[in-house]
This record gives sequence, C-alpha cells and structure tokens, in this order.
Amino acid sequence: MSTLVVLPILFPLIGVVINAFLGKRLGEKVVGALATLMCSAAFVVALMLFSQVSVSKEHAIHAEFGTWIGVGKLNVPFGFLVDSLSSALMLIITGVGALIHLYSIGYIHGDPRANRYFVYLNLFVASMLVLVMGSNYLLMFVGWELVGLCSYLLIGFWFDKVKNAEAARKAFVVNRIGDVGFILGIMLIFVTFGTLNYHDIFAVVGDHKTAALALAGDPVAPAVLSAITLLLFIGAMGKSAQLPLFVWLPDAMAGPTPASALIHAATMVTAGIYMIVRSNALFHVAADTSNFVALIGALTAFIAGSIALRQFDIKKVLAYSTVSQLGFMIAAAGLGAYTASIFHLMTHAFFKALLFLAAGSVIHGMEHYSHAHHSAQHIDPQDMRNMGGLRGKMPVTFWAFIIGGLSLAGLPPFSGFWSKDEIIVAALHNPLVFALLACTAVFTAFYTGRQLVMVFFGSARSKDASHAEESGMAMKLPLIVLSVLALIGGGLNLPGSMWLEHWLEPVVGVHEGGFNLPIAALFSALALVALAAAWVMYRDGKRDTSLTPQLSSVSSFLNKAWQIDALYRAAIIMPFYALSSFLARVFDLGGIDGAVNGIGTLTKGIAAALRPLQSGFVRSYGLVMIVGVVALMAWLVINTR
Amino acid sequence: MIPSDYLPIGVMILLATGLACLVVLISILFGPRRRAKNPVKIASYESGMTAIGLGQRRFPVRFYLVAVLFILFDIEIVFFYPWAVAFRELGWPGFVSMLSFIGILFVGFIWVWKKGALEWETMDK
Amino acid sequence: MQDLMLILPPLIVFLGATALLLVDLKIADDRKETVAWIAMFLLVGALIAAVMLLYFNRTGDVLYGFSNMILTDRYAALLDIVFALIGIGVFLLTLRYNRVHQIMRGEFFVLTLFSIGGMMLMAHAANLVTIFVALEMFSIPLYVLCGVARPRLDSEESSLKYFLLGAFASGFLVYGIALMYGATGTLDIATMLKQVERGQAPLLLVIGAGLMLVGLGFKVAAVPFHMWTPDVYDGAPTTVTAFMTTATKAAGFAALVRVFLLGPGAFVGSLVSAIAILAALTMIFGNLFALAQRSVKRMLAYSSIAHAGYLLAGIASVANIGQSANAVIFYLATYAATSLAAFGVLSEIGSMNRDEDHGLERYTGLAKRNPALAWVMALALFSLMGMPLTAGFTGKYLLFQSAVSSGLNWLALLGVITSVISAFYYLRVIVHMFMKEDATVAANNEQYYVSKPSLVMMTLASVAVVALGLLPTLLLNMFA
Amino acid sequence: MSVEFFLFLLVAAVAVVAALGLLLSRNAIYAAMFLILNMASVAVIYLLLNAPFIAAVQVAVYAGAIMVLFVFVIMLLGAEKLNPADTKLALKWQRPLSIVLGMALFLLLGAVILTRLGGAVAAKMIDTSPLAIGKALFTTYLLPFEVVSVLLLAAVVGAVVLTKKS
Amino acid sequence: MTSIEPVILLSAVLFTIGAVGVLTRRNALMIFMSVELMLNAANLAFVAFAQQWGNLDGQLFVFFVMAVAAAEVAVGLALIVAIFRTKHSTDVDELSQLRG
Repeated sequence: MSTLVVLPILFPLIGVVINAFLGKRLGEKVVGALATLMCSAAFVVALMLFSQVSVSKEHAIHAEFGTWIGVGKLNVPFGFLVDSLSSALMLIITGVGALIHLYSIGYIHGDPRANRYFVYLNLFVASMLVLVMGSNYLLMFVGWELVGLCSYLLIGFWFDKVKNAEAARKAFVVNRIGDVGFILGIMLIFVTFGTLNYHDIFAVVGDHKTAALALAGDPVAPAVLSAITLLLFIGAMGKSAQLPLFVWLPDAMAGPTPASALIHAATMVTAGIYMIVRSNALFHVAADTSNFVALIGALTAFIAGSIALRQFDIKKVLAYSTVSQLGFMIAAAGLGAYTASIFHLMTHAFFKALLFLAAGSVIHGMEHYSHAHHSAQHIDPQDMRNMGGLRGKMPVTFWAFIIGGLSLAGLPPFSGFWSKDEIIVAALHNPLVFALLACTAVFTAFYTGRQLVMVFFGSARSKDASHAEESGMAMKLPLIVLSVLALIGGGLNLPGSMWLEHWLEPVVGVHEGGFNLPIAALFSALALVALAAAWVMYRDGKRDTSLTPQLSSVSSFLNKAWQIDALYRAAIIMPFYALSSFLARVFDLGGIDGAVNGIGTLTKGIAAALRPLQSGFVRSYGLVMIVGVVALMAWLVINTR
Repeated sequence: MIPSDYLPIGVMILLATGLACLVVLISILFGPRRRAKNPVKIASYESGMTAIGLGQRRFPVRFYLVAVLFILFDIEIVFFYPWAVAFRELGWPGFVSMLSFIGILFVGFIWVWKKGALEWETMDK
Repeated sequence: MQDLMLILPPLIVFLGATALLLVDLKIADDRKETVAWIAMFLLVGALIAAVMLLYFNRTGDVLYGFSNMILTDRYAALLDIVFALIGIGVFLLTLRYNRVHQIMRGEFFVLTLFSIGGMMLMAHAANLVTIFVALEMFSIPLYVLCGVARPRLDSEESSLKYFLLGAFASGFLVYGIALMYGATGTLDIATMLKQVERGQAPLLLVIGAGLMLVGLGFKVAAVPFHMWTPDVYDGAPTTVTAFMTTATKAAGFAALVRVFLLGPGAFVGSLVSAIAILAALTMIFGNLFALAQRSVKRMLAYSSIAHAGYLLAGIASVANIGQSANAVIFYLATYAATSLAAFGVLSEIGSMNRDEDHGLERYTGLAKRNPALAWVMALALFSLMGMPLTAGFTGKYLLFQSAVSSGLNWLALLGVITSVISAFYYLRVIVHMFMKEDATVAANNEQYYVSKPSLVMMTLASVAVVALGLLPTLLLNMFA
Repeated sequence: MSVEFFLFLLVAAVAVVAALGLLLSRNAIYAAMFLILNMASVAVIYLLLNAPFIAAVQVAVYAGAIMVLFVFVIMLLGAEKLNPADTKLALKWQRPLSIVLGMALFLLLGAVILTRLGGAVAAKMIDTSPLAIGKALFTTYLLPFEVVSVLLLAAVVGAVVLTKKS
Repeated sequence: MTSIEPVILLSAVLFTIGAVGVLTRRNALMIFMSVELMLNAANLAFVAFAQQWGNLDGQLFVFFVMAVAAAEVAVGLALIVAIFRTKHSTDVDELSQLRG
C-alpha cells in the first residue's frame, strides 16, 4: 500500500526523466503522448488511493520513506499523507492535469521547444502532488517551491519576448516574498511544537471542535498561534495571489495557455487554500488571523473582480477572474467554511480550466489566419476587440465557453453556482465580507457576459476573427470532458447529500453550512440581471471595441441605449467602471506592481550607489575595517554588563 | 634583575653600536662630498636629455632572493638556541623533534638549491 | 604516537607536500599534471585518515593531544574531509585552467597543500597558539597563490591587497589573543571556557575576543571586514578563487566555532549580539552589492560574503550550541559543494578566454553552447538561492532554524528576505544562460567544450548538491 | 617612583617617539630606522619585564633580520623617497578620518585596560631562562614549533615563486 | 615592574599608531612596517601579561609571532618586489584596477 502512495509522484517523474534525456530522439508526438500517459497513470493511481481512503478506518493512509532531515530534535521524514483532503485534490491535479496534457498535444504542436514544455508540465504535476501529499510542512514547502519553479519556467517559456522573461521573474520573486512568511511560519511551528508533522501539531493544538488550547499543561500562547498562522497566510498570499501580492498572476498569462489553465487557474494557485485548509486546526483557534484572512480574501475578490470589468485581453479577464475567485476561496477559508472553500476550489478547477482551454482554443483559432497567410499585418490574437462572431466558426469552443462562463457567473445549475452560494451563505454573519462578495458576484456575472458577447456574438471585427477555425480533436476532447464536469461538478456537494462535507469531515470537522434558498434565488437573479445587462450593452459590438477607446463614445452610446440602460450605467456601471479603471491603474501600473518593481529598482539603485565604496583603494578598505573595529569595541564596552 | 648570563649580550650591543657610529663617523669625515648646489650636476647622464623616472629600472632581484633565503634560514637559529641549552633535559624526544624541524627546512634548502635560486649568473632578465 | 594519530590528516598533507616539493624537481614542465595527480593522491590519503578518525571515534569523544594543543572530535574529522575534498576538486580544475593560464607549476600544488594542511590544523585547534599558527599556515601560501599568475597585474593586485589587509587583520587577531590571555592567564580554549562558565568574563576578555572576531571575520569575509573579498576573488586565478571561497571560509568558521560557539564566546551576551549584528550586516551588504554586479565572478564573490552572513547567524545562535555547530558545519559542506560546482563552470569558461572575462555576456546562451555547463551552473545557483531539494536549502533551513530556536527571529527573517533578494541576481545569470541567445557568438557557432577532469569534478559536486538536498541525513547522521 | 619605573618611562617615551617617527617620516629609510629604534626600546622593556630571552630574540629576529630585509628592499627598489603628494583628491578624507578613528580606538583600548587596574602581578618570579623556554618549546609547544618549520618552508617556496622567473 | 598597566597602555599606544600608519600611508612598504609595529605592540602586551600571570605561555606566543612575522615578511616583500617589477611603483593607490 505504501508503495502505491509514491506512484502518483513517480509516474510524472519518470515522464520527466525520459522526456528530458530522450526527448530529442523520441520526437514531439511521442513525448506528448508519454507525458499524457504518465499523468493519466497518476490519475488512475490517485483513483485507487481515493477508494482506499474511503474504505480505510481512519480515512487516511500514512507512508514514510525514511528520514529526510534528521538532526537533533528536528526529524523530518519523507512522509506522505493521503487523507480525504489530499486524495480529493490529487484527483483534481492528476485528472485536470491529464486533460490539459492531452489538450497541450494539440496546442503546443509545432513549437520547437515542445519537449521542454512537456517536461515542465510533468514536473509540475509531480511537484504539486508532493505539495498536497507531504505529511509535514517542510515537504509541503518543497512542493511549494518546486511548483513555483515550474511556474517560472512555464511563464517564461516563450522567453524570446522580453516581456515574458520579466513576467516570469516577477512571478518568481513575488512568490518568494510570500515564501519568506511561509518558511518563517514553519520555523516558528517547529520552535513552538517541536515537530513539523501535521499529525503531531494538530494533536497538540487539540480537537478542532474545541477552541480551548491546553495540552498537558503546556498551552501555546494565542499570540504565538496568531503569529504562526499569519506567517503561513503570507505564504498563501503569494501563491494564491491575494492582495497585495496578486500582481504576478495577471502577468503570468504570458505562458502557454494550457499551462495557465493548469497552473495559474486550476491547481498551483490554489495551494494557498490547501495550506490554510490543511492547517485549519491552527487557523480555527487563531480567530484574529482568520478574520484577517476572510477580509483579505473578500477584498481581493472585489478588487480583482472590478478590474476584470475593463480588460480587453481574453486571458487577462480570466486571470483577474481567477484572482477574484481565489479571493472567494480564501474568504471562505477565513470564515471557517473550509468545505465550501474546497468545494469552490474543485468546481473552479473545472470551469476555469475549461474557460482557459476554451480561450486557448479561441486564440489558436484566431492565429489560424495569420499563420496560414503569413500576414504581415499582425493583430493581437488575444484582444477581444479583434474578435466577435466566433460562435458559428467554433461551435464546440463556443458551447464550452458558455458552460464555463455560466458556471463562473454562478447560474444554476452549473457547478459554480453551488459552491459560490455556499461561500456567500457562510459570509452571512460577517456583513463587510458579505457585501464585498455580493458585489463581486455581480461583477463576475457582468464581465463574464461581456466576454462571452465580445468574443462569440456580433460580427467579426477582424480578418483573423472571420477566418477563425475550430481546433482539432486533441483540444476538443478535453473541452468536452471539462464541460461535463463544469456542468455536473456541483453534484459533489449538493444540498441534501452534502457528500463533500462528509468526505472532508475527518480533516476539517463538521461545518453546518448549507443551502439557503432565498440567498440562492437572489444571487441567481442578480447574475441573470448582470448577464442581461452585459448582453444589452455589448450586443451591438460597438462598445469598448475601438482599439483606441475614447471618452466621446459615451455620448453616442447614450443616444442609442435604452433608458434603463442609461440609468443602470449612470447609477451602477459608471462608478464601477471608474473604480475599475482606478484600481487597474493602481494595481497594475502605478501602485503595488510599481511598488514591487520600485523596491527592486530601489535596491538596485542603492546597490549601484554603494558601489563606489568599493573603491579599489587598500587604505579605504582598511579604513572601513577600522570603522568596524571601533564600532564593535564600542558595542562590546557598552553592552558588557 | 638582569641575569648575569646576558651581560655579554649587553657588551655586544654596546660594541656594535659603538662600531656602527664609528664607521658612519669615519665615512662622514673622510668620504667624498657631492653636495653640489646644482641638482643637474648629480643627475645621471642621459646624453643630455632630461632623466625620466627612477635611475634603476632593471634591478637585480637575485639580491633579494638570497637575502630572503638567508633570513628564513636565520630564523632557524633562534629556535636552535633554546634547544641547545635544554639539550640534556630534553633527551631523545627533543632530538627527534629538532631533527624533524631541521629536516623540513633542509628539504627547503635542497629545493632552493636545485631550483637554481642560489645561482648567481643564470638569473634575472 | 597517539598524538600523531589524532592529527593524521594534516600530518599526511604536510609531510606529503614537503616530499612533493622534491619530487616536483624531477618532473618536466610539460608534465606537471603528474604533480597534481600526486597531490590528489595525498589528499585521498588524508581523506581516508579522516574517515578513520571518524570511524575509530564513533562515540564522538573529544580527544586531546600535544599537551592540549589540538583535539580531535567529529567536527574536526568532518572538516578534514571537507578540506580534502575541496582540495581534490580544485586540483581537478587546475588540470585545464592552470595549463591554459600558464600557472601549471609544481609549487602551485605544494603551496595549496600547505594551505590545506593549515586549514585542517585549524579544524583541530584547541589552543589559541594553534589557531594563530594554523591561520598563518593557511594564509601565507594563499597570499602567494593569489599572485601566482604574475606578471598579470590583476593577479598581483589581488595578491597585494589580500596580503596587506590580511596582515593588518592578523595584527588585530594577535592583539585580541594577547588581551584574552591577559584576562585569563591561559591560551587554552577549554580552560578559558571553564573560567567564563564560572561567571568570569572580564571586559578585557570580551574585547580580546572582539578583536579576534575582527581577525577571523576578515578571513571569512564578514562585513565590514570584507572589503578585500571581491577584489581578491576577482583578480586571483579562478582555481585559486574556487579554493579560497570554499576552504578559507570553512577554515575561518572552524576557528569561529571553536572560540565563539563551542568556546567562551557563547557565554558573553554582548559578543553574541555583536556577532548577530555582523551577520545581519553581512547578509544585507553582501546581497546588495551582488545585485549591482555585471561580472559573474565578482557576483559570486559578493554572494560568498552573503553566505558568510548566513553562517554567522549560526555562530550567533547559542541557545542550542550543538545544534548550531552542526548546522554551521553542515552548511560549510553544502556551500563547498555548491561553490565548487559553480567555480568549476567559471574555471572552464575562464579557460576558454584568456583574458578571464566573466561578464554576463560570456554566459549568454550558454545552454546552447554547452548544456552541461549551463545545467551545473543552474543547479549551483539554485542551491545558492536556497531552493528546496538542493543542498543550499537544507543548509539554510538548519541555520535559520537554529537562529529562530535561539530567539533570533529577526535575524532569520532578514536571512530569508535577503535570500529572496539574492534570487534576483542568481536568476539573472540563469536567464542569460537559458533564455537569451547571443547573436554574435551564435553566428560564430562557437561550441564550448569541457575537459574531462573538470566534468568529473562538476558532476561529483552536483551529485553532492542534490544528495545533500535530498538525503542530508547521510551527512547529518555523522554529527549525531 | 622606582628606578625601574623611571627607566620604563624613559624607554617608553623613546618607543612612542620612534613610532610617531615611523608614522610621519617622509623617507622610508628613516621610517625603517625609527622602527628599529622602536623595536630596540621594546626589547629593553622586555628586559624590565623579566623576559631576557625574548628581548634577545627581538633584537636578533626583528631588528637583525626582518628590518634588515626591509631596508634592503627599500634600497633595492629605490623607494626611500616617498611621494610628497601623499593624498589623492579622492582620498582627501582618509587622513583626518584615520586619525579620529585611531583616537577612538585608543580611547576604547585604554578604557578597557584601565578597568582592570590593580590586577596584581604574580608574586613568584618565574624562570624565563632559555632553558625553561626550551623545555616549554619542546614539550607543550612542540606542535606549533614543528608547524613553524613548515611555515618557513612555505615562505621559502612562496618567496621563490614570487620573485624568480618561472 | 610591580604593575603592568603602564606597559599595556604603551602597547595600546603603539598598536594605535601602527593602525593609523596602515590607514594613512600609501606606500606598500610603509603599510607593511606599520603592521609590524602593530605586531610588536601585541608582543609587548603578551610579555607583560606573562609577567602578570607568572607563566611562560605569553613569552612562547611572542616567539611564534616573531617566527610567523619573519615568514610573512619574506613573502610580503617578495610580493612587493614582484609588483614593483611590473608596475615600477610601491604605491598602493595605483593598484586600484579591481573595484566596484
């Protein structure tokens, strides 16, 4: 049984090794097939493990493969823990992963670096599995860093463009800022608990049902727990793109679209949510941190959602939407609704992966014309202003996008509806968070509608759009499978059965969440209204479609639009547009993004300014030494008793 | 407080100082004086051109090499003295210790010799 | 005889080097590689001796010898092994580099061996006299080695800078020892420790230890006594730099561990806090200066300063002395492996351009020209950065963990933050190697080739980097 | 004030003046001479401190060997005349800063030394004859002694490597 | 000598003068001589402390310092000579190619 546990990690690693060393000889086709096969094999094993977990008595399989770091008190084993939480996530990672591998065969076809791409993808799957399967925090950190590395490699995959290499570096560095918190949190955990194994730590913290914290007369100070959870959360902020560290994720879309789907939508970015849910015992007793987490999550959801309203790049919309949805999950985790959080994580994995793959299919279709005609005039194939009317040309993509979009918008019976609803219900007792999430839900529906209309309806706004063609079978098949999943994914935790909640109970405890019919009805209606508004506003294909948007178009719009539309616009949309533009500016150009870059520039500036100190003169070096000697001696004289 | 063993050294120091002073004095008294008023007169002759830079561009490094080797082997002697004084008390272990000390430095001597560092004519550019 | 057995590794090196000096006379100039191989053979002998010291002293007792001048314990034996391995690694690199740069001389190997012997002695030091003599024993040959590429001016400049500042630092070291002796009346570290444990740490002792810290801080390149480091590392022949950045650091820290962590220093609060501050400064300035470098060799020099800062954090962590000492020694081993891998690449690149240009441009598109070099370099840089599953991560984790255990949370925080900053400049090299293509050179289609011995060395170092990251327990078990 | 102490003050004054002479002299040969004078006076203090053998070695090694080598090199290189433009513009602040830092260093050292005022000198007069030193050197200090031979050997090799044409 | 404090103070004075000499001189030989002065000061302190504690350790240490100093001087002066041959100068300020 224990050997079975490593197999999901081992399979993709085998793929990595074979493809890395023999890739050139095997050829692109074989490499792609092998990578997909390995990921599928991992999926099959994950299924087997899942079934074993469900029948095992303590709902968990432990496996240890010797010690990794063992010195003194510190004993970190290569230990793996497959319980209800990790087995569920393993299924997502390997399942969605396998579909995306399959899709990639079509997508990456013809790229000179295709072999490398599949190596990275397999490596990512293995690392992500290490992240969720590790039985201690340090192993989680290993996976955490490795997925970051894969993300870096994939964002910078087309490094010929300077922009991409920069986006990759930004992602890596911002993530490492978060990692500072995470690794310090881990160290503090070790100092506090003397171990890094989940099992032992959570045993000390006590049963998650009781908030009281006293074990064998050695209570852990609440302040220490707050510090630990806060540090861990900083890690989650980085990886799961929360305020203020989310700036890297929109840029990360520079990578190949399937990689974005897998890493920057479905799996890696949810690592922060996994970490919080995994540490629910700690977060549960650290109420301050949890409130903070909920607030940050809700704020992130709101801000990213509003920024998404005004994006034109098809992937950027999805990227901000991902940040926003991650905010939902984080907020849910902060609210203690761990099941809802994981539920949304899973449905989001389905529908967002679907949306990304569909978007990739659109981009692929858009590129078709210029590829075929070597057209000198190069338009941006990702700009929605160049699209329109693709509905007829790419029917499978269209329907997939519709399903994903409606799921994202939160329309029943699509999967997103059920999970989002649970989160909103959980937020009922926290007015501020509730208000933010409610607004975001409306935004979500609106920008989704806007995207659908701009891409698929109306008439083609460019030659590329009018000559777009549907993608091949390897790309369509995953779309279909994911569509089905997005459609029925809500079944995981339908009111009444509450299967997921029971399944996760051994890990997160019981949470009396549930279905609230009035809320569900209200939000369904709101989503419908927002979608309708988007339809009305963008149907004619004139709004926002100019590549050089002008304010004067406002007046022309006013003449034609319905009165209710104008009212809607004046009362709601305009302020939000303003807000959206403002936030986009703050966060994307000047603000935090600028701050991150600014700090980088500043440090470099300081470094450059300091360089003359290293003057090359021996005597100056001696002088610096003497300064040190005098300071050191003064310190010692003053501070020695 | 100065042990009488060191009296000879004191005498030596006095003698040496006296001798040094004497020599300097003699050279001042009898040596040729080149205290010309005109600096050109004491400048080295460069076919009428103004002398550029120091007079000795090419200097014989062999002097230095010999001097430095002398110094290093000279240090040994300082270590010899306490050993010689305590020879009886130290016995064979002391002898072996000193032998290995000398042995290692003797290797250095052979090496320098074979290396040609002591040969006068083959060196320098 | 037992005394001799206790210092068998340095003994083999010293006597072997002396004999090698004579052997060298008989070997023609174009066959000096033989000298290198003999030197490596000697180091293997020392290695075996060190392993035997570990094996026959499984209980890890501290055995004293030569009237308590030296001791042998686990740390000493492990450091002997580290020094021997560094020496072997560097000698493998010299086979090509020194030939190309015309410094393939028998004396090079003899002097390096002398230096290694001094370092090993330092690992065994139990008395301040031994520390002083060992320090000079490994430093004086290094002064010469830096300048061995004369009349190349940068080599000479590097040598003179190192020498003058090194002598200056020695002055502080000796004066510090004098004051420590004045305070305690002994030069024996264990006796001093006993006095301090009894609560006698007069100011004179503290100041003396502080001045000693200056001298040793100089050797390990701690800010603000680090100023020589970039210039010397930059100007010295790359093989010498490879040796210095790994071995000198380890030797300096061996002394710091003996005097400050396991010795009297750990019991003086003001000294510990001073070391913590030095550690902080070293991390900050090392990383900051590294950011501004365009030359990879110089960048690695500053990076080496930064790593001295991380190591100093371990010296300042006195809550659990054994744990900290383990962490420091372990880190030294990981840093040696990582740094050797990186400098292996540098020496190969340096062998392919005579002017020793290590500007980033030389590394542009390296992945294309020689994937092996690029991958080794990338692995080394990731390890220096502290990526998990490389040696660098395990080492850093253990160090910062002991800092946190000692309540030095701020220092650990600073360490992690500066590690993040370091990602900027390490990644820059990786980006240049893998993600850029140099049009001019690609046009020439110039392929880089790697010499076999260097490749062997780099492979072994890379394996060590991965092994110490994946299975650090292999080494850590030896501390237990 | 005992005669010894008076003698000490006298010699100490000479030592300090010689050191200052080294610090300030414009001619390297003079500087070397000042250093020799300083070392000689320190040797006298060694005598006062019951260290006659060390005093002898001081004269033999430092004044007799090391300083001779210095003077030799100064002559050899013709480097006795020091550049009168002693400070470059870039290092204008070097001199005043050095002096200030030197003062600070001395004040700190002095303060520390004075904290231990009254530390009694050992009553017994120890045996510091060459015999005693020889015994210590070949028993307790045997290892450093042997290492010194290797060190000297390394210095021989180093000096040859650095000066001889390869 | 009944008290060694004056001697230690003298050694501190000499040490400081040596250190200042290192910083203010620009001739490599002068810097080196200043370092020798520092070592000399340390030796003085050693001998004084040996007298205070009534043991020989301090005197023995001085012995080693002198031997080491001789080795250091041999190498150091060789280095200065070597550089003089390339650069025709003993001015350390002229050796500042490596910097930044």
